[in-house]
Amino acid sequence: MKGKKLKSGDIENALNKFLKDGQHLLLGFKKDENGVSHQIFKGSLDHHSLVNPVFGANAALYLRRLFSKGLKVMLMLRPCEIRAYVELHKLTQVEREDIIAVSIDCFGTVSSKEKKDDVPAEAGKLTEYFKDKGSMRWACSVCRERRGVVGDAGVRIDKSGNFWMVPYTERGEELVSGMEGELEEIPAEMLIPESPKTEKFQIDMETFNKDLEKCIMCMNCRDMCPVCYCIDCVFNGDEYLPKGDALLNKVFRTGSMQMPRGKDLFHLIRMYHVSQTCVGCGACEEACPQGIPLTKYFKGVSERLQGVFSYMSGRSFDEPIPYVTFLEDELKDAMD
Amino acid sequence: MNENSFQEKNVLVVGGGIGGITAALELASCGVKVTMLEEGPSIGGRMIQLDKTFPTLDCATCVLSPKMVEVSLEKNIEILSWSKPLAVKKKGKGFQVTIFKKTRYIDTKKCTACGSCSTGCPVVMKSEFNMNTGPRKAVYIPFPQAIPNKASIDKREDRPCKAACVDACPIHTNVLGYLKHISEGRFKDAYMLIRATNPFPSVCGRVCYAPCEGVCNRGQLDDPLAIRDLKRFAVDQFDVNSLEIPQITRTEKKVAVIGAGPAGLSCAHDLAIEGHDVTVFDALPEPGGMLRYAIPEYRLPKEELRKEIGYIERLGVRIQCGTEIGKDIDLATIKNDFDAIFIATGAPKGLPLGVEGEDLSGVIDGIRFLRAVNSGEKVKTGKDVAVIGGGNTAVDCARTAKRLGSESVKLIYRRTRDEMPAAHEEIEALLQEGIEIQFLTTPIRFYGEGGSLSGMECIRMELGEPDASGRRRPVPIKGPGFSIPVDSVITALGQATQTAFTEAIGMSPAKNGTIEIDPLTGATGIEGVFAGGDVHTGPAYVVDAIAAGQRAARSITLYLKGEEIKPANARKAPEKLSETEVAELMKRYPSLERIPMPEKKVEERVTNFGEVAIGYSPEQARAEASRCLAGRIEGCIQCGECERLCEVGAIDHTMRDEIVDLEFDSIVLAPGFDLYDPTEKREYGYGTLEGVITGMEFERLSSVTGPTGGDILLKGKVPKRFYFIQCVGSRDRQSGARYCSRVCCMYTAKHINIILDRIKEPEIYVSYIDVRAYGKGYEEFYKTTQERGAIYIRGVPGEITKAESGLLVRVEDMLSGEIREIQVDMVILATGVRPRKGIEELCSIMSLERDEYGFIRADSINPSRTNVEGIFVCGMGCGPKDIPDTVASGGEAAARCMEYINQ
Amino acid sequence: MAEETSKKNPEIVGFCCSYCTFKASEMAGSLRMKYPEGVKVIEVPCSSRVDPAFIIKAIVEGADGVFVSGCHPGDCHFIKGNFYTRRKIAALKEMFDALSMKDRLRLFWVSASEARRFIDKVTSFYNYIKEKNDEREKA
Amino acid sequence: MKTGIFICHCGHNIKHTVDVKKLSEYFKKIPNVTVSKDYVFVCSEPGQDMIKDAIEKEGLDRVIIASCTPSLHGPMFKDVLRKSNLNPFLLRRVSIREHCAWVGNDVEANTEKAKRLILAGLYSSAHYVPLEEKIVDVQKSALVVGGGVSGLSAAIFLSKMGMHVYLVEKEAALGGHVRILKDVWPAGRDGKGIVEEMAGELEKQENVEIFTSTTITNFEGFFGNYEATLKTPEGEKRLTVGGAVLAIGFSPFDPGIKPELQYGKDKRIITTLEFENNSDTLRLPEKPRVAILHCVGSRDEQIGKPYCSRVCCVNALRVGNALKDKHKESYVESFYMDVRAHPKGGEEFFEDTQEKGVLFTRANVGEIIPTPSGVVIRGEDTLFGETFEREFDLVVLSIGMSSPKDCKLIANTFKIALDKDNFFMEAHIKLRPFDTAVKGIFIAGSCSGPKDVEESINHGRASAVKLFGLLNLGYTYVEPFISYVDPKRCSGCRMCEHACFSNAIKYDEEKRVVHVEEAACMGCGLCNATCPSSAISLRGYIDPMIDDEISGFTEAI
Repeated sequence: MKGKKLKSGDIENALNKFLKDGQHLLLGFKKDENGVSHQIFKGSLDHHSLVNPVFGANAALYLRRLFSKGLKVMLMLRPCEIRAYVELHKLTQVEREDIIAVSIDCFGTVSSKEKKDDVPAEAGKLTEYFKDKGSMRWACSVCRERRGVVGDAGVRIDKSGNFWMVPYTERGEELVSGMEGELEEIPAEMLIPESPKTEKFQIDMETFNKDLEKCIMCMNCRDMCPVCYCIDCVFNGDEYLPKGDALLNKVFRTGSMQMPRGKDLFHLIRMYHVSQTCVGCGACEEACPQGIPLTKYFKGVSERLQGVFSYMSGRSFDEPIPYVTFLEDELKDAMD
Repeated sequence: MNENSFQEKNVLVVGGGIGGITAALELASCGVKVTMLEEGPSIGGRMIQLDKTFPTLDCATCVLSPKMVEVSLEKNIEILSWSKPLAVKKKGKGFQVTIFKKTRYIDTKKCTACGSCSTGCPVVMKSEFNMNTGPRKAVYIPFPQAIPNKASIDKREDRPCKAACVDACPIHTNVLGYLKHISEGRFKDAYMLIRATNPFPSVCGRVCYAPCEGVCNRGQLDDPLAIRDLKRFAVDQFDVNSLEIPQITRTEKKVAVIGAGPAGLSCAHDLAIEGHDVTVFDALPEPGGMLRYAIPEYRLPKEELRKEIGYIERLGVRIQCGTEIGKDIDLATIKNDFDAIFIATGAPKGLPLGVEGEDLSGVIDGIRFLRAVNSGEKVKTGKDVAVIGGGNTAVDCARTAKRLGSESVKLIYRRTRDEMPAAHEEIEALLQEGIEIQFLTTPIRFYGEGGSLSGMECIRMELGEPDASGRRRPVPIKGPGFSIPVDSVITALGQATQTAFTEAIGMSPAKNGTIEIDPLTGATGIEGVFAGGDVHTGPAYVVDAIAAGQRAARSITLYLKGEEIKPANARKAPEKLSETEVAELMKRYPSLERIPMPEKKVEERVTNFGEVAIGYSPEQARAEASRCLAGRIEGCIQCGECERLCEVGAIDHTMRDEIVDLEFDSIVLAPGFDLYDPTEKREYGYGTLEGVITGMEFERLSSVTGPTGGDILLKGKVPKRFYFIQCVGSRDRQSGARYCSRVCCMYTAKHINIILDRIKEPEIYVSYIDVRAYGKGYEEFYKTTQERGAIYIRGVPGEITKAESGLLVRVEDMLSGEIREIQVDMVILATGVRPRKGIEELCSIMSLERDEYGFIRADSINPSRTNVEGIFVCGMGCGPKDIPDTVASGGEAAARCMEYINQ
Repeated sequence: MAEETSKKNPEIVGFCCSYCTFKASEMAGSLRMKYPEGVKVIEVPCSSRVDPAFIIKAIVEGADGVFVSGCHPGDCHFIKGNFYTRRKIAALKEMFDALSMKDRLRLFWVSASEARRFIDKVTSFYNYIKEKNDEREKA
Repeated sequence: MKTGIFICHCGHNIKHTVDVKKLSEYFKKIPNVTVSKDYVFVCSEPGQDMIKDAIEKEGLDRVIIASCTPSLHGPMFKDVLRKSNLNPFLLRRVSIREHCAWVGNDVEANTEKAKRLILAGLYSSAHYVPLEEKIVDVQKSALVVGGGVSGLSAAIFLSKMGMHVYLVEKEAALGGHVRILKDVWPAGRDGKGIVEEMAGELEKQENVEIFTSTTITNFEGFFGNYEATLKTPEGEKRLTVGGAVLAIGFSPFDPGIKPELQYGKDKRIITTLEFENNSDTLRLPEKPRVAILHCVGSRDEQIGKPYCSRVCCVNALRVGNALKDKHKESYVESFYMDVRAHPKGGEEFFEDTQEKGVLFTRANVGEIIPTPSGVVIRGEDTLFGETFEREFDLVVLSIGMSSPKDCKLIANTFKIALDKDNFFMEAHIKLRPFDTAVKGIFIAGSCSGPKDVEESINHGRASAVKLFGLLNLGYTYVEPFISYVDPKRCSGCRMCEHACFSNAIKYDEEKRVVHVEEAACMGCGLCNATCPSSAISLRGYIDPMIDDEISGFTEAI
């Protein structure tokens, strides 16, 4: 794999060059006294940061239904955000045209809930930080892909702290070609290694029910999920929730009863709906006011389901979402 | 929207197989009115008989039955089943066709295809749908997906006899039905059929006076059938206690039955099945009435009776014995507590003789005498016993007395033998047992000393004018009487009713003590109160009592439903055969003697109360039953069981075949095919060796709708070793077919795969000349078949013989040149295709040319065109085709036909 | 939920495509073959109509087992439907497996003539579930 | 809502193992149930009347009939509703016979099961709405692709039936491969004659347009109104057609693919086709020695042609015959695996050919070595298990049929599927051999697998009549059980569109939502099950119906 080794400033210059055209925007991170946050830059960079040590929401959330009319948008985001973007694109929720998605090596993040001021926003320091103090979000600790290897191009960091810009698609090459330096083979060993395989997620309904006792059906998890893209969710209607007269009906026949609880349905069905597109970013858990360990379930389950079709959400633009295609000769053991 | 220009056009499609179906559907989709003729009961042709289809192995039913349903729903298609063309006339551009419509004897508008008719039908025939490998009834629906899904009755000829037996029987027992069952060895079915109308088979099988035998039409040829004894036989084959209780829906209505005799219990039985809550009251300690207390053990073992009553109790009937109405309970109270009452108290009282000295000890009335004996009391009779009377009771008394050890027993009767009301065979038995009868004699006085009998004085009689009963009245001869020394006398001069208790609810019995009712419904003057049996008729026969009970039960149910109480429709009186009919039948059915009922030897029987009649052996029973004229015919015997079972009254034996003339603009023929009958190929032993079957038979064997429900079985065991022989009756001059049948190679491969799917480690061999897997996916199918382990041997077997285990196939393997001897369990002959039977006729009425083999001639550039303009042919009618080709040619024929009528 | 139902006999909900499996179930009926009353089927035009949400709903509402059944792959009346079914159900099974209730969902192919196969499939499923429930009872 | 429930005893069939009385009583108490009755035969005339006047008197708006399985008596009960002016789609059948009474013995359990089944019916029918069969206008015109015997037969039929027909042939002349056949077996006529006769018949019709040397560049739209773009010598041409028959035939197998055959390297090695064309110009000795090789390019897995080409055995026989007729003294030997003389008269033809003296040797041909004196064939006789080596003056390769060259192109243009051998795939190999997954597109002749002349002619008309049946009224009924989209709910993710294999769903770039081409929808419901927000639903099987049916079973509500 070839890429360009960047001297300090190269990226900034490149991006500024990109932004000069007023029609061009950059979605990335901004760092100032109140910390790091998502920012859309127009015209020129200002307090731009490549790293965002705190996870609040997945930026892909903002991309939904983004059909850039003639203007160019560059994404400089975490791998999980870029992967979500790729999925949304497959779902026609984002236009591919005019978007350049660049993923940046990620060191893991701290939960916005326990946001601390002492979290460094520099690549090198973060690793140290997580090593001795600071707690990394569970989602990040088990992240499938923290390397900037998805999207059109990636920003990688080698062992000695140099930044590399690596193109993955034509669009990426276009971007890279506009930068200083020559393409050269990138080092095999990088600072962020390939994530270790996490073992198969396994749990039982008892634990599931216990974990979900706290759920109050606020549905924040759904609203903050980057790939829960439906304009009108089935759970907005009364389809899956108990209906008045039907309920009376039942009482009529069988006497007093406990009100059916919609939440098992809600979570299980949502779990299936996002099973192939979930990128395991943990935005749902971030959003949950009750602190329910949702990532555990959604990431765990979706990884297994993607495994069935050796699919990985956001890995490539060309893999179709498994549910809309098939092979005549597959899944022999699916039948009982 | 423009108009459909073809609505006025009519096309005739002959044949309801896949070819015809395709053609018909295509034509209908073009807006043409289609009439589809199908010779059989259902469309679907050969394909619906198949289990699976090659090369995809998807099942024939899956792919075809939706099409069949489509046909039945298509407004432009009318299906005429059981129909075929008789004559065709050219009429302008079109044709006038005379069509023969065989009747189903079923009103298809009413028939709901519920299938209850078949369950009861006693006539079992071979199922054409199963290639005669399994049974079907004479009234039947060929298979579950049949279209039209209606029953039809397979009636080949009219019943030779008049079934007078059924008409004569007060409860209309389906005599010909159960005789048919017995003659074919279905004894349990026979029993169930009897049971259907009779709650006391074991009783009637023994002591019925069998009016049926009296009128049996065979009796006009030689001897009447031994109907009662055969009933007895059927009964003996089956244990009532193993009879299961039907599902009963309760009505919460309460009915009281007074009297636990045959009338009362029959009524209770029927009411219980209707779901009513029945209580039976009886004065005596045990139920059964006269059956229990009058008929001696040697004629009717009490155990049998108990079983029958036991079943009635299992139906939920409460029997309250030792309760005399009017004494223990008042009838009025019962009337309050119950919704309806049935009075069947019978005629329990013996009539007195009314002569001097009747009160002497040693003189006893017969009914009391029998009751005492049957109750197991120690009854003493003297040395010399005289029994007065000539009825069955008298005979019973005499024979009983004999069994009680009296040295001499006499029967004293005032008329002659001819006037004796007792059953003929009873009198015979009596005489055999050494009891003498003194005719034209009447006692006028009993005498004795010390209050105990020592003799009786009698006078002679002679016969005068006939009396009311039609018998000649006995009149005393002037002159001195004479005396007979006896030490006990049993009087059996008839019985009377006891009906005083009914006055409690304001009934007024007739002078003779009987209760007046409407004989057809059993209704008395008082609402909700019914009566029947001896209490109405005076002493009569068991079966009459049962009939009375059933009539009442029917009326009571109507009454409780609040419906009008009307009698069941009456049956015709028993008919006799005319002289000419008799003569005619004599020719057809050579005389056969009735097989007598085996009985115990006299010396054995007079010493004890063991049953006299032993009963038929199965062989005797089958032989005797097969004398029944009705049973001699093919197909429906018109026993009327289906009519009884069909709740929508769809059965109509008066229907007749029809012949109609219809006009059509064009005709499409899809006559289909038959399969070569390999019997003539002796070397293969088809029909002689067990285990040699044809491909089509295998097809049925492996099909879930087939005789084994889809299990591949040979003599009940799963065969492991199979040998398939291809080109049987194809590519073979001797069998008259040089042509290749085009399907056998592949259906063999299909069968092999079916076996491989269903049977573990089978051994499979195939003899072939060339494997012609020409169609799409066929070659691949053939390859996998080989890969799955079927051994293909190039060469035709010389012969098949019986081996110590299974069959031995001798074949020369042309590839290795060696002669092989292979032992297998089953040999399947891939029989070739033949023109459909009756195709000559079809062609001649349409003046169509046929090719050398008899297929309809068509040319290869205009594949469905025949020599007659406007008549088109498709499918196997013009030569062997597989299903895809048949479908294609069906479409082609439809297209040509459209072109023709569009000109 | 499951806890309640485990006391009584298993409830099995089946989704059958109307062209193959439902036909088979019809035939099973007309041939008077027997299977447990706990088994109830819903007719759908094609097995591909079965939304995994239905299955989840049935389970959550207390069904002890759910099966989906259609034409054999390749025989689909709609030509390709059941290939998609196979993917969806395979995925859902994986999900159930993760939640340790894989054995409560089954997928099988039964063509219209395979009445016997239908009986075997549903009966063995039923018995399996029953065993499981009884075990849970004991525990 | 006013629901009427009618429970059938079916004589004893149901009553025997289900307590029907209990059921009818039970449902009397259920909300929304206006009438609940049980009757001995609901399907009998009095039964139907009972329903009719319940509808009229009680003003029912739902009818539930619990009886035999829906496929029985279905249309009849629908009529009952129709006759009482109630939309027939408000009828719900519940099978308590095949699926309850007949499959269980325990009365109590059966009754409970029947109860649940009817409940399910009750709940799901609550979501029923009146439905109508839709009518869609269609073009009474057809596109026929391919001018071989299949295409011609199709075109002739359609034009004779008054349809406007566009026949497209990529070659300059009509007639396909039959045109070059010397004598067509078994007709015994020359191919040219046959096809010209057919072409003549076609040209007589006035409503026909024939485009030769023309190809199809684009085909879009949906059933009844397709848009086809042709590339004709005169330039591009656009047409609207109701449907199309594809009869693009086959390509002869190219023996060059198997170098061991030496084909092309030596002019003494020719194909059956070449033999046909220049049998007269062939220079052969007085007593020619001729070898005929069967199954060249068929039943041959190595070169990916595992299938049997169905016609080549007969072709080989024809060659043998021709030679024997021409040169009595010739030595003709046929090397075969199986002789598949299956067509009508084929077997006789085979026998006669043998009688004429053509030798048939069941053999594996090993190699072919051209030498100056002749072409040597080495091989193994599989009957006698011995090897042989013989010299011939001429070797005729009986070549098989391969899928047409442009099959992939056409398949993509018409969005239809190819089978593993790259022939067109039929909807059902047996009962729908002409249909494709796409409504209104039919396939005929050898393009769906090797066929002989007769079969191809059969196919031509058979597929044409199907198309005609769909188009002849100028409109077509679309049954109501098809999908529809709720645009307010649709997020435009196009999952349904990608999944739908009958191309019935189209995406609107402007509104960014999908809609259903009703004429094309087959009603499988895959889209419904694929859409996470149920924005697309299958009429008659919408989610709430099935959800509540489940609830009826589980008694959750």
